[in-house]
Amino acid sequence: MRYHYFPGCSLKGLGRAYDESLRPVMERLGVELAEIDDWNCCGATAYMSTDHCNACALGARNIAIAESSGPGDIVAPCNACYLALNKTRNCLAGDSATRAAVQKALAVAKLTYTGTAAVRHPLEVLVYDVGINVIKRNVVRPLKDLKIAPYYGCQLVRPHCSFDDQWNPTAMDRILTALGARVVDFPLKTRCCGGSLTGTAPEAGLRLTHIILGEAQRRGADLIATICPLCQFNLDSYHDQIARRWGPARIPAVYITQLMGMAFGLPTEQLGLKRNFLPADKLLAAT
Amino acid sequence: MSNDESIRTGFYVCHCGHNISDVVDCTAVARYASTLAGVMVSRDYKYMCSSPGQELIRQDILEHKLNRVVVASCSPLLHEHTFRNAVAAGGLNPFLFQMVNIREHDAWVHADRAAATAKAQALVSAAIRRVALHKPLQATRAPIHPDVLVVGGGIAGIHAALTLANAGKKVYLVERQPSIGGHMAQFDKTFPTLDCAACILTPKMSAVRSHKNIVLWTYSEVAKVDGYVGNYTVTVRRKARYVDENLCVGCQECIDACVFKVPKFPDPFNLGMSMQKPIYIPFPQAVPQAAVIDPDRCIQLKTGKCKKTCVEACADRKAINLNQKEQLLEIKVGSIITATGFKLFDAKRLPEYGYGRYPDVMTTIELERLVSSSGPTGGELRLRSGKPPTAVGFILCVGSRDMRTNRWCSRTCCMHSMKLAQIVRERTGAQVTVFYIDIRAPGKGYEEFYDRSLQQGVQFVRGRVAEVSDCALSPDEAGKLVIRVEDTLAGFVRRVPLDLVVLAVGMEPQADAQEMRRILNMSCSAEGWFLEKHPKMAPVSTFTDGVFIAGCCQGPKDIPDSIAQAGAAAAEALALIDAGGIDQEPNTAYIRGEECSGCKSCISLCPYAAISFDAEKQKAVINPALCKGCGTCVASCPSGSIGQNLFEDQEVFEEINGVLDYV
Amino acid sequence: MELGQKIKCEADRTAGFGKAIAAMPGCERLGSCIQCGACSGACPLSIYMDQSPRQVIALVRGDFKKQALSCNTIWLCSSCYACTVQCPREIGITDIMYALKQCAMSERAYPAGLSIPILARQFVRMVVRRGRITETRLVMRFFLQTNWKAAISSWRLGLNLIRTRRFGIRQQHIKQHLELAAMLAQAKNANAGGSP
Amino acid sequence: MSDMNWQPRIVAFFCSWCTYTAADLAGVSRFRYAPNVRIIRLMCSGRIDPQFVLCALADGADGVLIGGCHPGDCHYAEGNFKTFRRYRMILRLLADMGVAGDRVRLEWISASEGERVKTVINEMVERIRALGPLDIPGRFAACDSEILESADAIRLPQCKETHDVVPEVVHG
Repeated sequence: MRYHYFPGCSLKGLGRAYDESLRPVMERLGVELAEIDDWNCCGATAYMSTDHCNACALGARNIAIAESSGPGDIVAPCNACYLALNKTRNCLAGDSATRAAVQKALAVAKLTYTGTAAVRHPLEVLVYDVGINVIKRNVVRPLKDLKIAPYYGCQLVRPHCSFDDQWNPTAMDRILTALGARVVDFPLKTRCCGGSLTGTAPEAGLRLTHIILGEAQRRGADLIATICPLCQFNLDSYHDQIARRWGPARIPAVYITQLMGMAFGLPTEQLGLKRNFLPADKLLAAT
Repeated sequence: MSNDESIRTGFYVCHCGHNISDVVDCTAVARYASTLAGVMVSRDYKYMCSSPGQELIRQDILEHKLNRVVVASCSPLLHEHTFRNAVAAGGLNPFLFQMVNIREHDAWVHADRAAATAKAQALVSAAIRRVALHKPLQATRAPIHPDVLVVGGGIAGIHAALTLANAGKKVYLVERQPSIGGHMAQFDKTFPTLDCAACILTPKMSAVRSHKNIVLWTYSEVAKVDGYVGNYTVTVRRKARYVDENLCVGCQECIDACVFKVPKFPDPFNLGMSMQKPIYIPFPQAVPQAAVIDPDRCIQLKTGKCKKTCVEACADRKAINLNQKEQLLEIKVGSIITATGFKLFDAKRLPEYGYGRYPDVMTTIELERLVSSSGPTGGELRLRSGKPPTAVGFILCVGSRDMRTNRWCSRTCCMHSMKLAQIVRERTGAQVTVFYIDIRAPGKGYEEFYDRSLQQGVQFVRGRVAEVSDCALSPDEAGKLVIRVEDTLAGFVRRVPLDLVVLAVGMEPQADAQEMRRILNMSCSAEGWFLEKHPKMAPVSTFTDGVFIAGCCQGPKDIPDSIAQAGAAAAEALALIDAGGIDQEPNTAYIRGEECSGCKSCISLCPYAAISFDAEKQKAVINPALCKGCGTCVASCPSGSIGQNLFEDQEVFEEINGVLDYV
Repeated sequence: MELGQKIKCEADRTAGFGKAIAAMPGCERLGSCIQCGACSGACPLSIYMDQSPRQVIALVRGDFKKQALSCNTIWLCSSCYACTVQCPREIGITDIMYALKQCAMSERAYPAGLSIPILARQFVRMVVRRGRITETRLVMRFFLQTNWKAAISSWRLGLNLIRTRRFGIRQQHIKQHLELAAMLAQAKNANAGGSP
Repeated sequence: MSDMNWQPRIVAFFCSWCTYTAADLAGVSRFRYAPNVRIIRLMCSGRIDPQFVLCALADGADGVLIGGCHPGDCHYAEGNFKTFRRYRMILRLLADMGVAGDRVRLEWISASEGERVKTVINEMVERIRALGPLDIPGRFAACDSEILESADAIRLPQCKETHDVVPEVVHG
């Protein structure tokens, strides 16, 4: 299985632990990730806020480069990238004016967008292409006794997600169960973490982060499993500020790929677990 | 065009108020028609279907000695009959008439006046060319079998059956469930009068059972319908009940004696909130008052290894017959009333409301059973924890007015919820809040009922609830179900902690509505409701003559409306029967004997076996009484020796020529 | 007690504004709103908004451009799409928020003192110049421009990032950043008339 | 015919029970569609004689649209299956004649699918517009006049085109 890999800016920056753990885990499962040559920022939400056509052009450049370099789908691990690239695809499929404008812009770089490569999230690849059974077979150190709250974030399932429920997705639940962990019933699975508002409007943004941490704590979770660099950053980085405002809710947040790596018996240092602010001690102790 | 010099056509174009004339230049159309061959009179008029409009035609026929008439107005499916009558009133054969549809097919679908007018002119040209070839025809009259089939034994079916039976007609009432009564039997009280549902329904159910003119077949389904108006042959599948309902007296001794000492299977009548045994009576007021055995649960029927204590208990009444087999019965009826009802929206389709996840989130129908004195708790409202509720919320429009699920308004949920809100308030004193988008209380006495709810202290919050969760953000929310909703009138978002959330689930078409539609040759709307012939003028008729619809199978409605419609459907059936016969469109096919080569290719094509072969003359023969006028044989005759009245080849060719007339 | 007029007159409306927003991508169904408030109820940030999302829709539809562009709602929208998937009329509410943001950005009509649009502007600038975002640099620049005190008060965050070796100070960039900039300039021109 | 003002001319044959009713519903629902299609009502699509289609094309139609009930839904049980068979035959015939197959289109449209009538008609008009005029009468005008000349010898009686009486035109 070979995919074009679109890591996105976060996986090269604050979320590099996601990139570090995703690569060996995928390798172990026989998934080849070929990084798209000279990829650029997906545009995220900020770009959509300024210029619709430009935002589509940004996404289209990445897809066009991937398409020109061979067949295969694109894997985008960051929820924001996943959404932005899918939004681009939907826009270009349904809106001929934007498509024409974007093609014209791509021509500047001698690129053409065809829309043949689908944009997919690692979660979908893991559950539907690799399969739960294969994941299960690779588990050598089950995450026994760990109670984990699966947190999907908002931009994976909404509004375009085709592989899971928009309100109650279960792909990650299934993986966690396969890893031997106990999945906490977590109704805030897809509630927004606050996104960039934690920095720009902390009062509002941090409250959202706090609600998620608090609910996970109330439900007795040891860990929160995430699949998005921004979610992980928000849930991991503001414990002191949150404690000052609303009281402590100290639950570590780790990437699903880090959990898989631990369960697969990959060396801890390869998985970027040391990059957490709040160390996932229970995880390290359990395995 | 005809060579017949004596063709004298009258042409009339209708403005239909402004409906047509706003888009089509009617005067130009009339002027154009006046230039066409054979046209003696060409008029435009505001309302051709009105009495003066029809009178115009009649007068002109007499005055101008017209022998053909063409009217350009609405769809022939709507007013062809009207104008044929007008033509007949002028003393002309009604089939020397042709109608042009310039409303539905032109004025209502185009905006460009010039293009619409040109199209109207071409269509008019086609009709004027065609009508010249029309021949005088005689409608045939088919007899009507006086018996009526009513499908569905809910309140609509019951009412229709009783109305017909009281008029002296024989009625077959077929119901799929083991008892008649439908959804209404599950209700505690009915709005807006709050009278007890059982008290008003049970007498009608017993009347059905005892009526000498009604044959009641419960636990039965319509399997097949053949024939046509006045003459339907219906096959009914009577499922094996394993109890002879004529011998069973409803004493329940068999149920007591069943080897299952305690009931352990979910009882569908109480929506699984109580249990039943493999042998059961659906509910206390069931009609017929006879037991039924579930073959999937009865040990004897599943394995053949049971002590058969039920048979023992029944003793010499001998009502239990474990060898009973499914039966297929064939009946003859002249008309059919379809009253197959609705199904409730599955609240699990909206996961944000937590139905199926939180035990104290329930649907209106479940609450209805819980507050009913014959329900699983004897009418006592308790949370799953056993405590009485102190704060109850109703969420309206669950699966209604929502493009993600069902886009229609289910029409009854506002009133239904207010009724339950009043009952809950009365019984428990709990704080009750109704979350609504718009309160729809348009029936007689309904607005007063809304007012009464307000007077009784029911709170109303205008806003569509976004989510129900058990995530507590403050101590007062702990252990409660929290609703998140914008109070759109106050203009802010609220979190409302409740201990019972009731979802007012909407109505949707029965799961097998499409199958039923095929069996009865009806149409469905895009949503899946059975389609009436005309939404205003023929609300209980269908496109299939002799098949009528009543109640919620046509669209959501409350009890009064269902009963009114059932009465109307019964009256339509009665009118049909008492007319003694029905005029049939004389669009039958016929063989031009001299031209038939006797190749027999038409014979196998006829779905009605109307064509036979005269071995002596070596020619095909069409029986006009059996021909339904589809014209399939006409199109396939290699020697062109089959003609079809009203749709002759030449008439169609003229029409093709005409529609290609571009002015 | 100070009295302020709440009444709105015809002069407060900008004719054609609602239509222009409805013409933008994803906003086509704006007109079918029934003001049920499901969007506001679903929105995790509505508790901080001065106008609820439902009210914003009403303002846009009523051509109240000034009020629609000056509320904090459109900027507090974190694009989580909870409203969009819950809307019973399938209105692309998030896309409408984007359309309003684009409009407010191009006319600089956002509320004074609101720092969120500034981040968006800096983000765009960095993408145009480098093709990629270097988060730490973006955040530092943002704090310096908006609230340098906040930059200082989040020293602990910075220290933590250094401790976990995530404080990347080196600017990320793509090889073809000039080509990308040319591409974006081209697409921008093509988008003329998109913003009302 | 192939001038700038050329507009596609399409003749439609709709069965009375499904597609004609659907076209009525499209009207009642006020769906707007292109005015290039003229509908002829037949009781069943099974009544459509291949000659009707050929006659329409020969008389100047650029395309023909056939509408019937969905398979299994025919008011006359199976007329639409016969239509389908005949349609395949017509397509083969047209291919032999060098007429593009998509000039004749068969669609199943049930009585409730008013919106589908709009979509199909608009699609059909666009398709025919892209194909350009068929103009059989124009193309064969020369042949026709030749035939007419030779027919002059046997001089068939012509239809009477003029009026004996001046019709009365009244506006109500």
